[in-house]
Amino acid sequence: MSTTVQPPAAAPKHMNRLGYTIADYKGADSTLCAGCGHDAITSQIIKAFYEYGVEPYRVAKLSGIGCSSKTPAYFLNMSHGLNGVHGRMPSLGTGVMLANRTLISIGVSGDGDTASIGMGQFVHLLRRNIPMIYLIENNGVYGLTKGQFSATADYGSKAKSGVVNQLPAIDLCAMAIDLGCNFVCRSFAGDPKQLVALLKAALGHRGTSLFDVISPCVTFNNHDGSTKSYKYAKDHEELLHEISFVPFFEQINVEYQEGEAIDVELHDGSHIRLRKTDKGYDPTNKGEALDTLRNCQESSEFLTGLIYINESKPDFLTLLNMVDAPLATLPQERVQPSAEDLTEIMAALM
Amino acid sequence: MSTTVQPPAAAPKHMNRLGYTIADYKGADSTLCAGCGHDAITSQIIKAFYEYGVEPYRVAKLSGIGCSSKTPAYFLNMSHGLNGVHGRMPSLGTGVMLANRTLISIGVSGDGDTASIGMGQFVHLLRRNIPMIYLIENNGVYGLTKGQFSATADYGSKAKSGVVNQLPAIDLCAMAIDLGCNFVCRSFAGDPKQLVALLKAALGHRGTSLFDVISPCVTFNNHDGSTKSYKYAKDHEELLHEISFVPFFEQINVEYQEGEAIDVELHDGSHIRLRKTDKGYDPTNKGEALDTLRNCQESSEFLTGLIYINESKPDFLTLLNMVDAPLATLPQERVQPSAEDLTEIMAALM
Amino acid sequence: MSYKSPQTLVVEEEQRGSGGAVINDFPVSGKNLFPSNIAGLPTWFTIRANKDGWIARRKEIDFLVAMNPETAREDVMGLDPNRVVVYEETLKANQYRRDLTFFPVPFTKLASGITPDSRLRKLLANMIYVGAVGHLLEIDPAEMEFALTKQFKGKAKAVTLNKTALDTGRKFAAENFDKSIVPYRCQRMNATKGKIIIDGNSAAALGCMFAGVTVATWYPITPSSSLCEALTEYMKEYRIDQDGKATFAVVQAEDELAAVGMALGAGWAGARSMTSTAGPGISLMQEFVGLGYYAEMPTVIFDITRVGPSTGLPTRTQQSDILSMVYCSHGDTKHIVLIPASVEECFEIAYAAFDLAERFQTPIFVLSDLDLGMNNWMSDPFKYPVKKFDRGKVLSVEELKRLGSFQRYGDVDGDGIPYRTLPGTKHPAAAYFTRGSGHNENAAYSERPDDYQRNMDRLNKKYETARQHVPKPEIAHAEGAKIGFLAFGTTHWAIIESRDQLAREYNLPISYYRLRAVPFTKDLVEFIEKYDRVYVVEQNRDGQMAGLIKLDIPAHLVGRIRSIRHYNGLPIDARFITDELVAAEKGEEN
Amino acid sequence: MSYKSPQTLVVEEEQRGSGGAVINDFPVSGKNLFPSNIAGLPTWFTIRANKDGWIARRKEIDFLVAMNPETAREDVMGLDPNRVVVYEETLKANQYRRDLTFFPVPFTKLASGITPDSRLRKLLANMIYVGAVGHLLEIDPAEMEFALTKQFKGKAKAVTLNKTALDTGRKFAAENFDKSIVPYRCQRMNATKGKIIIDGNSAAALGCMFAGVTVATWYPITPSSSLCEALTEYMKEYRIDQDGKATFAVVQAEDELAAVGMALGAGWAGARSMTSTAGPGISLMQEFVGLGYYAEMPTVIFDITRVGPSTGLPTRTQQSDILSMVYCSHGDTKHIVLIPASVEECFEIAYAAFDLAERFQTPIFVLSDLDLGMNNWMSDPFKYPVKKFDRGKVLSVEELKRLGSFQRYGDVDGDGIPYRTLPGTKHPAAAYFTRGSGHNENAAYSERPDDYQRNMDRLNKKYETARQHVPKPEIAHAEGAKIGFLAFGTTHWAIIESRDQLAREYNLPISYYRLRAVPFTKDLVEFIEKYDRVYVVEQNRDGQMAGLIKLDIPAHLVGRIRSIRHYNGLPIDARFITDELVAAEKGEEN
Ligand SMILES: Cc1ncc(C[n+]2csc(CCOP(=O)(O)OP(=O)(O)O)c2C)c(N)n1
Ligand SMILES: Cc1ncc(C[n+]2csc(CCOP(=O)(O)OP(=O)(O)O)c2C)c(N)n1
Ligand code: SF4
Ligand code: SF4
Ligand SMILES: [Mg+2]
Ligand SMILES: [Mg+2]
Repeated sequence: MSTTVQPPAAAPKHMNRLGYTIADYKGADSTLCAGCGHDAITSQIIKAFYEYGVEPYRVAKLSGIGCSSKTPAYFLNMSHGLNGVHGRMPSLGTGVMLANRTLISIGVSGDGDTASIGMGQFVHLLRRNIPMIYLIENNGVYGLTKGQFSATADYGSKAKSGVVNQLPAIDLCAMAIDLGCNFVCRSFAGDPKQLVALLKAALGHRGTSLFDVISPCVTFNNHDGSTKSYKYAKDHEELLHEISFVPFFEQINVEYQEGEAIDVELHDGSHIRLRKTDKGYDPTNKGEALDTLRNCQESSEFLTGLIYINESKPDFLTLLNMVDAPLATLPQERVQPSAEDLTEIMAALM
Repeated sequence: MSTTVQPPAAAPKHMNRLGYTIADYKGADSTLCAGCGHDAITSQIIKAFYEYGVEPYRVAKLSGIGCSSKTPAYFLNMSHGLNGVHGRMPSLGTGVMLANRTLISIGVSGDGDTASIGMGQFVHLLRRNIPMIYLIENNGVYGLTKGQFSATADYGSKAKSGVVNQLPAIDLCAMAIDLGCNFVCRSFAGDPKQLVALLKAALGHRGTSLFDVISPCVTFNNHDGSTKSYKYAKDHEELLHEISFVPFFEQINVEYQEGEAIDVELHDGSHIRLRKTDKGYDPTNKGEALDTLRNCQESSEFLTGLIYINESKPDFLTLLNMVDAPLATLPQERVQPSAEDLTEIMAALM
Repeated sequence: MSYKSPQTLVVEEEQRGSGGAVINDFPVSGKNLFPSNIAGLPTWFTIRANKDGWIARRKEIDFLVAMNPETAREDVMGLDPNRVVVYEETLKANQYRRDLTFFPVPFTKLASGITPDSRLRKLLANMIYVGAVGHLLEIDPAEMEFALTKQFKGKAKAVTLNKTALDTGRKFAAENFDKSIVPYRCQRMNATKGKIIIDGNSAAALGCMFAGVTVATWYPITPSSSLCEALTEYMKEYRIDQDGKATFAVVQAEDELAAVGMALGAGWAGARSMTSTAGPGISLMQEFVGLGYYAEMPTVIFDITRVGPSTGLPTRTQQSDILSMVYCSHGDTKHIVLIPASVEECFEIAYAAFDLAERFQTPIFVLSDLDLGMNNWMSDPFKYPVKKFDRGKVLSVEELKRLGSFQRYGDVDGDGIPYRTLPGTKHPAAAYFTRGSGHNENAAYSERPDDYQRNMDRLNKKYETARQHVPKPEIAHAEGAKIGFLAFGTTHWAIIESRDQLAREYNLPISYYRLRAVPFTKDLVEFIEKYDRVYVVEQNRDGQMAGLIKLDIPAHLVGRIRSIRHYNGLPIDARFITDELVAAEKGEEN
Repeated sequence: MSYKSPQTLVVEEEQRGSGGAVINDFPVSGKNLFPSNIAGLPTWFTIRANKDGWIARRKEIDFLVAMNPETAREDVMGLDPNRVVVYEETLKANQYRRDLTFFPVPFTKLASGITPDSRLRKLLANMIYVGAVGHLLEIDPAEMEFALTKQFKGKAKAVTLNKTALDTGRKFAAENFDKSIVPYRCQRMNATKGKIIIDGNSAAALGCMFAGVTVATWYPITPSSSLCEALTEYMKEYRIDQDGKATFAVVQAEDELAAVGMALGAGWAGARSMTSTAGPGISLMQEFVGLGYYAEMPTVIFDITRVGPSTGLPTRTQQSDILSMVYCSHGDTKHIVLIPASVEECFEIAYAAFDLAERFQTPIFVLSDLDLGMNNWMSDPFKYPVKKFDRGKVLSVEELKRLGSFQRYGDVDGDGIPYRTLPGTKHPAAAYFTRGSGHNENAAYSERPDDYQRNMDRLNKKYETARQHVPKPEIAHAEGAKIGFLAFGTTHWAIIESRDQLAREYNLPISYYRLRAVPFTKDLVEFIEKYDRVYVVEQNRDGQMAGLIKLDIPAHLVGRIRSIRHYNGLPIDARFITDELVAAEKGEEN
């Protein structure tokens, strides 16, 4: 297999294809604890949006409540941000995308925000396949309220106080696949390269892309006995594949052996290339994806990579058959029926 | 394999082992539409509780809001009933079981009540494994509010008005298994024998037992094009196995060939025996259960039977290490620490 | 409204000494009293018809059609003496009273004569009684046929069958009854010419559509579902572009928290958005509405009130969510509530609500109720709204270029209303960060006491500004009046009739202030100042609106406020008000 | 309370002409002002110490220890003239003002002299300033060592290290500063003998434990989390049976809807149940609380109020959820709210709440706030409650045998309170069906207007009955007073000090009514009748309690109610009240 060679368009080195510098994608200074996984993820978001070349004014940043949910203030200062209430980011995000389908939305949530109070809205966002990068900064605890277990805390994980979690963890990736999500990945705040590649791929996907990113809480859940610590994650990370991303505006010709990698064309024409490890994993196979997740749940493995992808399913906005222009800014003439229409309606009621 | 013979204890024919008649398990007259699947399920609940011989005063009946949620008024008049608010039966039920662990609780919900507004609480009830029979009377629509699609409506299913559902159905059984539920079954209001056997088995299980029962809404979702009609369900039902139930107080000796049936001993000493069909299905295998569900989702099969069972996991009340007596009725002496205790606490604060 | 298997049809008319006068182009109003159950439980349908145009519920029934075995006895026992009862013969309704005029009809038997289909028979029995009643009340047969043909438009077989039933009933009555003993009669009038009939929810849906709503989100709940359902139908017809694409999105959410969340998200992003619900939904929306208030996000929320608290009586009417709306959410919050009384106002106020939401950048409540929303009301046709939309203080790219920057939460104009930008605005200064936590004028996070307090004071000022923009009351000063009524919403219809009763029967002229919004406009105080006592009449137990009024007026006027409350779930009626008022005024004399 | 990296320690003392007098067994109160953030943002800790026992917040700072580069300038600029500043030398705090007394200390440098560990150094710097301050304020070194040893009990290494730091600070101050120019001084008193120090949330947790709570459910939220966390710890210690099993269940729910649902389910099934939350949780609980009211299910709900609306300021204090609690849920609802002002009352009122919940079979709110809940307060030790629990009207099997049957929602005793049975009661007549929809006396489904209204009237009567059972106010009539204060909760501490100020400085005696519950007891009206004006002082923008009072008293008294409101998120202080009152009274004179 091969794709045509084309050198990348010439642009000043410190600028992306739209002429923005990386500084244009930064936000306010973080007030999180030094070393918090969330800050690492923020950096990768900045990098991915810069490298892909996203128009900042087209982005809507969304979040709920929690340390993780604070982070949208720390990236993309030139984008509108909406930091809502605890656990209800999905509905706000849905409304935003209904109002303006031309926006690119990225929502950041926490494991408490999503898997506890937000579970209902999370499920229904996935079911509707709302176009949105939905990124969970998963640390297994409630950071902002000081370290209580969340619903993604692993069975047997030990809290700082020594209390052991006796309930099973909810696997948000498995849940997402089951609910029809077509872009599901798991990553790690300590693996910047993979995360950036996945984020760029998500920018090329249409529909919800779910990111379950292990993001250690250095203050409340980074001790021995925790299964969401940097050390635990590093020791247990198992890559599903090496990921490279080829954006639609760059066409590179890299030959590879049939069967050695999987190349998926994304909705926007970009490609994501997954170089197989010895696992020989195929992320376009739903059954394999779910089985793999279940197996690694049982064996406490921490798999990272693109777990499932399907580029053929329509998103919710497509199903709604809306006009192309944002509903938000349609002029009065296009949204107010005519006087004749009213007369007709009235006549039918007489 | 075999179990010892013992004739059932002699009891008057029209009474169960506790001396109650079937009338003692009935409720008020139903006000549902004639032919509603929910009424059929009500009858099977009455039958199962009668035949198993449940003490009515030990039962707590729970429900949310909907036609389905009205049904606890139609069975077990001698049991306390709590018909709460829409979608929040799980939390009420959890509270009831925390207060009195000696109760036997049965919750009846609808697909709207559980899969839409109730999704969050449903997930967390399952995750906690609260001892409760949780029965969803699944008709794919909101009956009581007149026929809108619910989140279990199948993709492509047609409403009475002709509108076609474009969103995927949530498979509540798959979700339950994923979340750690240890007794998961799917049945059909039109298959009384199977439903009664499963209900009796659930009475012997400790922890949540989930029932996803297809229960046609004759008024709003029984037409051609619906996938939750009597006709569709009858035409597509695929039995996983033939089920028989042997309560702990009856020991029957029926020989069967190794491999021909699966016999599971329940928490209370009862047995459920699953005679294999040509599918050769093993409901104690989680992976097989999930794969089977996924496959039949894809092929639009309607499987019924005991999909997954695991008798070895503790329920939430066990994890809490509570005293055996109901917390609700502990006397003041047992719940109010002594004056010396207060003095000790005060001293530590000086 | 669809007529769901009415088991008992109740026709009533003001009884006059001279013999009543009714129907054919005379004002009627119908109310469906149905249970919170899909089928099988008793349902009543009351029709009020009278030449003076009173359309409030009337407690007393003059002409009863008793079809339902379960309620026939109680329905008959509840009548005043000398009233008329048409009934299914087998119910033996005449065994219960001696002081009524009875007309037994063998409906079932007559129906079996027409069709062998038992399901159809039940429906035809209803048409047979229409025929019989038509004869007894002297309704023009031609008019009835006309109505029937219109109802079953295009279904020739149904028309024939129903016409046979109608004739059967009429014939049976003509042959067996002496209609001259019936003290009521229908007479042709011209009072309904050019009128439409519509339910309040459909009217509100039309208002929303003509207000250019683009995102509507909802979760089914009685009695509000039909608003978004009607909206969907109308939008499919009138809001599809030439290329077949929708200029709207209507989304059935998974619950009310999600519905209002979507509506707020859409409003934040610039859409004219709305949701519709009833009491339980209002309770569930509380947290999000607080975000809307504090972070200043527009949307419109309809509350079609049913009887609370809790699940309450889902198919009965009440005005009891007032405090839940006005004080919606924890902390110091106050909301704008608009209150239509008629289907015409459902249209107009729905329309106005979107302008107000965008102007004030806050959730706007519209308070309707089951009686208004789900029953059919006669009305003049709605007037086409010619005004330009008020999209509020939204800065465009051009304005941003001119200004260079903007303060999201500053009070530039001194009215408490800040400026905003929409996501997608292509200007480097457009973006800002919205949050429900503390913020300063620049929308930056702040916990500073002064920032917090300044912001809260501005929000208060914004609320005060709203007093000048909300729909004004309708005020009627009565000549020689010493006291006044204050009411709102559907209570209006009983009030105007009660005022007539009080004037005629007690020679008691009473002025009237019909409130159409919270916060109150300044003429409220002026009105109260004019009268010795003002009776606030409302449909809830706790006198919720009377309380809000007391808190809003100078202390020396509080003593003038009286409260009349009706809260049994049925629409309030004029006689109730008249009696309560007369009793209260007697009390004042002592 | 844990001292989270205090960046700036602020010590303050009433400045007297004669020179102040403080510490060692003299009354102190500390308040932690922290951001809604885990680490790294500025935090203040204020200590108030004075011989008269005033423990409310005092706005003015007398003795500032400035350690935080980000806030040092603003903190210094905010001081009144002639105050004292101890500061980290490198901050050059003395550059900002000439009218203060400055003591620069090289904390970081001194700390490096003690340890090479940089993380430890930061902590030791804090101990060094304690030493320096101790010297300047003449605190007995022996007492300081005693306190230090107690704090680090058992950790010998920590004791040594900290003692070195303490000594270093003291030595540095002694060698470099002239303490005689400091106008404050600590003197041994005996005012704290036998006192305990505890935060309100821990006190409330103890109240719950001694009230025999069996089911507690919660969802983490500041400032309420520490209540259930303290409860868990205490319960593990004191509520484990001999066989090692728990006589309780504490469950962290998935959100507040679930938390209150579990609590109500448990209450319904007979447990003494509770939940604890803050404003956003109260908003989310609205629907369920309506069920509790209407279906009559007991539970106790703590609201540890923070600053609203919405997420607001999670780590600041306010009393602004009053209306959200009293009118919680749609429809006609009214709830009982209990209001402790001290840690002792947190204990007692928490205890009382369970009796009231079971007696009245309804959700009982307890209104505390961040200031009371999360700060440490000095108190007399709590008294052991000797009363028998009031488990309310629960019918036992024996009683059912005697009665044969019972009416779940009947009003047998004329107090509006019905009888109930618990699931699990072994009697054929025990069972009943609970629902949030319409029901009659027998708990059967009913949509009848008369059933509905009778039930609502009974609920109203029950609420009236509650007036005689809720905690009574604390009333202090001042000799010669023409006006009164009315306050509740933590406002109390500023009120008593303000009364003292007004008496001393303005010769203005003011009576005082400290409210401890809604609904109000009948002595409220008696109090208001006695005074020309009653100033309701509260910590919210909208005067929420003043509003409730106006609605509850006869109209002719409404004119006497005045409102003083403090709502910037900091605890109210006496001087604010005094100034507001004096200004208002001046206004009255004109
Ligand atoms: C309705 C509501 N309940 C509770 C809270 C308190 N709260 C704030 S953040 C949070 C949990 C955050 O956990 P998570 O989402 O995992 O984020 P993290 O801080 O771990 O990144 C909670 C419970 C709230 N803000 N709102
Ligand atoms: C908070 C709230 N929202 C909406 C409703 C209205 N409502 C009553 S039942 C129901 C749906 C019932 O559907 P389902 O649970 O599937 O039960 P079914 O009637 O189909 O048996 C809804 C939306 C309500 N009672 N409460
Ligand atoms: S508390 Fe944990 S999650 Fe929050 S900022 Fe600190 S390290 Fe990150
Ligand atoms: S509407 Fe449907 S679900 Fe409800 S009672 Fe009728 S048939 Fe059953
Ligand atoms: Mg977390
Ligand atoms: Mg359903």
